Amino acid sequence: MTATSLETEARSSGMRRFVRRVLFSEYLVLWLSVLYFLAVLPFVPQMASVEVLRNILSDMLPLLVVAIGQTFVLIVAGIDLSVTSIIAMASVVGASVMTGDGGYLAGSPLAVPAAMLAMVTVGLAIGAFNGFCITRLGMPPFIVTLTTMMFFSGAAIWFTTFHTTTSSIANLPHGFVVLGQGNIGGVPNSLWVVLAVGILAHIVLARTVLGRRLYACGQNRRAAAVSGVPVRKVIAAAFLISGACAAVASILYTGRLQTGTPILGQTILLDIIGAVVIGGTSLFGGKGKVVWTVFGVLFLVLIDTSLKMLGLSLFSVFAIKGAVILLAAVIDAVRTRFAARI
Amino acid sequence: MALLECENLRKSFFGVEVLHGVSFSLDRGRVLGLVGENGSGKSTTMNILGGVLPRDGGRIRLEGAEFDPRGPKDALAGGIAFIHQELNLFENLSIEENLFITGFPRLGGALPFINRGRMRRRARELLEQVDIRHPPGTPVGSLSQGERQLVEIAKALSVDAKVIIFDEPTTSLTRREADRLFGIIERLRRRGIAMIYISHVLADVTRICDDITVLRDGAVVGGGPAAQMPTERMISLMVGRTLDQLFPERTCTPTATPVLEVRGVSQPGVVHEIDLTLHAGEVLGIAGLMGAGRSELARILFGLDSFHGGTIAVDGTVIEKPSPRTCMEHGMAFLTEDRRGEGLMMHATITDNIALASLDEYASPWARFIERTRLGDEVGRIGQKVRLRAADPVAALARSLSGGNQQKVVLAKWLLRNPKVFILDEPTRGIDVGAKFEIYKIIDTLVAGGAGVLMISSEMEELMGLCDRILVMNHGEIQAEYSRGEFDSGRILEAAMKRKTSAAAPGAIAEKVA
Amino acid sequence: MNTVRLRLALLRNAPVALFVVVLAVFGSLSDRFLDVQNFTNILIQASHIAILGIGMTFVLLTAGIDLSVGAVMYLSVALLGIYLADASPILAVPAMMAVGALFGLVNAFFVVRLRVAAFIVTLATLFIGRGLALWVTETRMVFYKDQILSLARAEFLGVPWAIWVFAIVFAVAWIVLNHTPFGRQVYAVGENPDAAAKAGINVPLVLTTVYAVSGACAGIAGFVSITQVGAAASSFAMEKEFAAVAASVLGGVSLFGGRGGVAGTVFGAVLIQTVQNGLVIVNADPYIYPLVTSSIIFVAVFVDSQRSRILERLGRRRIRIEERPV
Amino acid sequence: MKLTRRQFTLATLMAAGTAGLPVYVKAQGKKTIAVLFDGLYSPFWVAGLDVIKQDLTKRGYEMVQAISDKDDNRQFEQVRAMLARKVDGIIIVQTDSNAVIPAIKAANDARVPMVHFNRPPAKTDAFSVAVVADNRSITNATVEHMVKVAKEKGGKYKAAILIGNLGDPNAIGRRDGFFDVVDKNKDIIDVVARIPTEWNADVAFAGLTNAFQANPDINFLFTSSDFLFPQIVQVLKTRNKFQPIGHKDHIIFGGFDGDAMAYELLKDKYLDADGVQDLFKEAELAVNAIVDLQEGKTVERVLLDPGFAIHQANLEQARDRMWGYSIYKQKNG
Repeated sequence: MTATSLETEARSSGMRRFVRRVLFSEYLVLWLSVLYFLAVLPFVPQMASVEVLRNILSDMLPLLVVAIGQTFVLIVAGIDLSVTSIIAMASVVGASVMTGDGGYLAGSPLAVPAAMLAMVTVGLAIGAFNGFCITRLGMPPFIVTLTTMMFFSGAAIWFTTFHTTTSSIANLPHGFVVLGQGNIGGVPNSLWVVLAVGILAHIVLARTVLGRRLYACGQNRRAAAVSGVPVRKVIAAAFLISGACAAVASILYTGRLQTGTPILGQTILLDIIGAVVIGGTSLFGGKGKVVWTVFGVLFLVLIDTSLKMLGLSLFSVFAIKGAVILLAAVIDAVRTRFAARI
Repeated sequence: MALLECENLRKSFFGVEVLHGVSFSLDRGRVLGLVGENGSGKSTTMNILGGVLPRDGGRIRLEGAEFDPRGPKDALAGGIAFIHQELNLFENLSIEENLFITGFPRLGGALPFINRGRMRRRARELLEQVDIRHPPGTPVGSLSQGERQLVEIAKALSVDAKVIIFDEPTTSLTRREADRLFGIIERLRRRGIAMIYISHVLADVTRICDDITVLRDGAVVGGGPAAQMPTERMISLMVGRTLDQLFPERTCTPTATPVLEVRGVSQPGVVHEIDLTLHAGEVLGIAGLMGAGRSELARILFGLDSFHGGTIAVDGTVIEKPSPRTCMEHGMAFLTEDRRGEGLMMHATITDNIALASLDEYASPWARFIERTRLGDEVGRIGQKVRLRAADPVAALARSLSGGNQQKVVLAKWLLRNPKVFILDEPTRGIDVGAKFEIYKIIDTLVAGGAGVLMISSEMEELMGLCDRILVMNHGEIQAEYSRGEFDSGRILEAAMKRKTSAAAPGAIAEKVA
Repeated sequence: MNTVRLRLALLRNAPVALFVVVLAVFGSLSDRFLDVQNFTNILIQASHIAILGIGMTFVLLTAGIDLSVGAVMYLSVALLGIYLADASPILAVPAMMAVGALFGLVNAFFVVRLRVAAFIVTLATLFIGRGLALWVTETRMVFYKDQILSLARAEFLGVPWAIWVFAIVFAVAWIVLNHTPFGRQVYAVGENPDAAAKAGINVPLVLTTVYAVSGACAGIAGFVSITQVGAAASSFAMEKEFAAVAASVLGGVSLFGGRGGVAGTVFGAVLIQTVQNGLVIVNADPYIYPLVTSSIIFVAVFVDSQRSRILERLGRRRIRIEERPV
Repeated sequence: MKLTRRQFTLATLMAAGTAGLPVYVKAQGKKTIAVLFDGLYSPFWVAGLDVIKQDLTKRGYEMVQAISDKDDNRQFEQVRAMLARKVDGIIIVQTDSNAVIPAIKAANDARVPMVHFNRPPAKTDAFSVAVVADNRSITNATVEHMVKVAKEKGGKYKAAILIGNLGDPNAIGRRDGFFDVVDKNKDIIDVVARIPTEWNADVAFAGLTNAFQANPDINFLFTSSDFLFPQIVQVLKTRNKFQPIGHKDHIIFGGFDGDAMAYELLKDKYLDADGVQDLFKEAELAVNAIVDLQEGKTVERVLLDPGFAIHQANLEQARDRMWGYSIYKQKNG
């Protein structure tokens, strides 16, 4: 071996070390997001403006809440397809409680808290039903939540017809709207909510008994049962959490649109699951983190925002979104293979 | 000329040589026993022979010709069949489909359709050779472990294998099934098939092998005809020193205080009127054939399966609604026979595995936070206590550990709870000699500390070497009881096999149902 | 024991029983429902989902998933309408199958060679496929010529053309899965890919093939669908991937691989379509369609899960035979 | 460092991915108008987007577009993205009339004019201009003509309606417009089939087939969108019911939109009446409004496209106002 080749070797090994560190860090998706951001910046310089960054943040929030719920379910090797219908159902139920146009509690000072309570109850109830069917009746999560999705998507539309002649329930009380737009200490209320949910979810997963049990159920359900983990309760809890998170997302969505609409969120199912999985959570259970989901959602929202800003035709929007997701996944797969070799 | 000759085989992983030139040869109609501790290079050698791993050096000659398998299929085509410890069978397919999965007989010889008639006929022939009486269309999922092993052998026969490698074939077999396997091996030997037999059960190796080769640290350290290789010699070669004993000296004697009292436990079709008492400081063995109801009884006692009549009491308190949780709360612990399926989270760290059963004890009162420092300290302490050996005793993944260390992790998981009653179902299955000894020592420490151990094992020597008392189960009932002084393998076996079983085989039931 | 057996016997035939109940309910509500012509309608209407589901079954059997099938349907149909408008069906169908298979091979490249999770790959190619189709059609509705449209009314031996295609695809898939070495290897790979590789099965080849099959089936499904609906708008075959997976899972195919078969998938697709059909026939309120359909799917899966639970309990090892039957 | 095949593959993919990003260079000095549509599911919307684009280009504007795919939240995000991009005006087809209001307010705050194309927003104090086609009244006129034809022919009628996506306000408007009229004529018209299509061609096809199975004597048919014509024709042909006016098996047939196929069917005397939204007029009104607002002129808040029902009696006179006719003319020389 000659001296020069030794030198190149040394330099390339330094390079390699760096590449390796980036590739194997659990922040890979974050790095990819940054890379993507820099890549599109020449095309849409406005991406770097405060306004757009603020938009990206606020667009992330509701999606992030549902995605966090989904993370819990994926960790126990389940899947929750019903989240979109929970968003829709909670939206119209909440609106029907508080709308000024003949809501159940129209005009009452209790309307807003009662409506929000009703929304969370919808989420919990549907989540509980999913959990019950899966743990007590032994039905597969995919099909249970598929049927609840179909059922409540339809039910939300039907429910709306009892409250309005239009396709959505408007005239939500001022108090609710302000809640969505207001801020505490310069930080928007919705951000506070999502921060709270996110930190809570992170703590539950990383620090509490429930968190350990969720991972255990996803890793090896039988071993968990033998070790005294109340497997059924734990799995049911994951679906409850997912339902509640979807309901919170519904509050945020309904607040920003100031309307209870039965088609809310109907098209974002693949975005939700996609964001979680891109973040690194496994569809086969036992693996997942809240921060990963944050990065996954950031990545997707970043792509979406850039495509919106570019104002491209529909086909390029589809094609680019698909290509970027694929690229991210390929990079992830390649790095796991490198990891296996080193 | 030998049928198979291996010369100077070498293999390295990540630049570390693990096989330093292994040589041996094998003749037609001979059985070569290959023994050595875990990590001695047995599996690597056999994986090279079976085409699973490429070799880095050395040569292999099969029937005098150079043999260089590029993959399992290649090796098989050359006549070397490898029966792995974890069987390569597909539970969702039938026996016959498993036999021919890579070489289905085709209609007209070349059409892309399976010739079902021909497949069935050939499957019947093959199954007859290995004494399986199930119809070839039976799903493999409904066969017992022993029967599956025999299906694997039939599979090897189907390709006219010249050499069959057995890797720990008896770990999940009962004595009777193992005897049946040995009968088949004998038959194959007479047909001129050469076999390599890897096992930790040295008594079996002595019994069925013609020659024995001992490996240690990736090199052959000794070998010769079986007659010249008594067990003591094998062990001293394997471990590199002489072992004075196979079982540790028991350091305590049973007390009169009962810790577990089982009265009249019955479950129709499974167990009948089980009465047993386990005392503090006692190791109580349960012997019996596979299918005698031992594991089923263990699962019932730990609340995993339901039962219809009777009571289970720990320390005099009857467990009201037995479930793993309530049983644990009463101070029970259960080590299952299925380490991978039920004992461990293979992709989780050692710490997570050990902590799993004790999370409640390390949770803060209200928010149920895990007290991670305290838990970490305790896990470390327990890990040392069971002499856990791993690259990283905290963060290594369970699947990266050897069988013995995996079992220690499972034990550590229960030790962390300080239970009073241990139910151990086949605790030394698939574990090498050194690790076995360590597990025996742990068991001794447990009872010395005042706990009671209920131990199920298919290895008679183990029960007799370790237990204070042995119960023999047969047909879901306790057939006999022997105290330490009265141990006699003949009598125990007699009790275990008394009364011909008239129960239907599980396969038969499944058939009726389907 | 006897009662368990009885319940099991009931449950074993439960899918059929459920089907009969559905038929009886709709039949009693409308005398037009139980009519040969109507069953023909149901089969025709179920055909494209069933064909899609048959392809999906291959993928699901290997524990994968193909979310891109709806996009492939649209893409192949778009290419047909734009570039092969005058081609005869004899040429068009193989061409569309080829387009689908090619797309499947792209999926397979990422899943098999680069080991990316099938869910993500096909999610991404779903977007890419729809994007390509929109590009080809310039987002416009594509119309088809009469030689294709008249197939909707064409019959052979008194049986509509679509049903023939359906039957042929089903028969071929059934034979392939049950009576060819490849089919059995698909099951083996789905049950345990590592063991399959050790046994000498060419696992990458099997996986690649199933994605190609799924794509090809999507091509056929696109063709069958277009002969009926006559034109393809930009929403063509939107979210059909869910319908296909639902039909398979309803028919007993496991998402974790190795279990189920195409017969179940066809049953699932036909059951769903029967319900949809019955609702129109009895002129039900449109708002309750999704409610009724989802409830019936739910009941079907519920019954199936109860059956496997009882089977599992019965499968518990018997060690002794009790003197008296309990 | 040797380039392995895998690294090569990876690099190629990366390059392909980057090249996929179309080069976007903003033309300097040109004003930009954002056009945000709800979807491009039927020829009406595709043509609408084209017409607006041509019109804007002709006047020296640049157009950027975004499609919300029936997701009102995504549409809200699109509006905000366009505002952040500092576009000079927004033409929007909102997914939901109530849910669009926050978007209008955001546009107001950013002082970017907003014009609603084809659908009005709900009542609000936020300012925007709406070009409105009244789905309900156009449908009224169309169905009234169909009823007139029916009365002239005499006898009783069994009616079927293909309903759009129940979550879509346009679909609801057209459905209500249909029932306004038929409910007044219950003596001769009995609605035997309400077929939900979810704006989905194969659902429509299956639904109509099944409706004819249940009631082979359906003889009065209305579709909530012309883009379902191909499916309807397929079903009618199978049943031998695709017959011109005057034939004994002719079904009184009406549609909504006014696309090219509608014109062909009218011309060939298969279709009795079609509700036409005046696409060109709507597009022109919208573009005019946005330009005027840009220049600070005052514009009426509601610009009405009265639309009209085209039928056999007024086909010759009215067809020039039918957008589908000009597309038809283009296609057929």
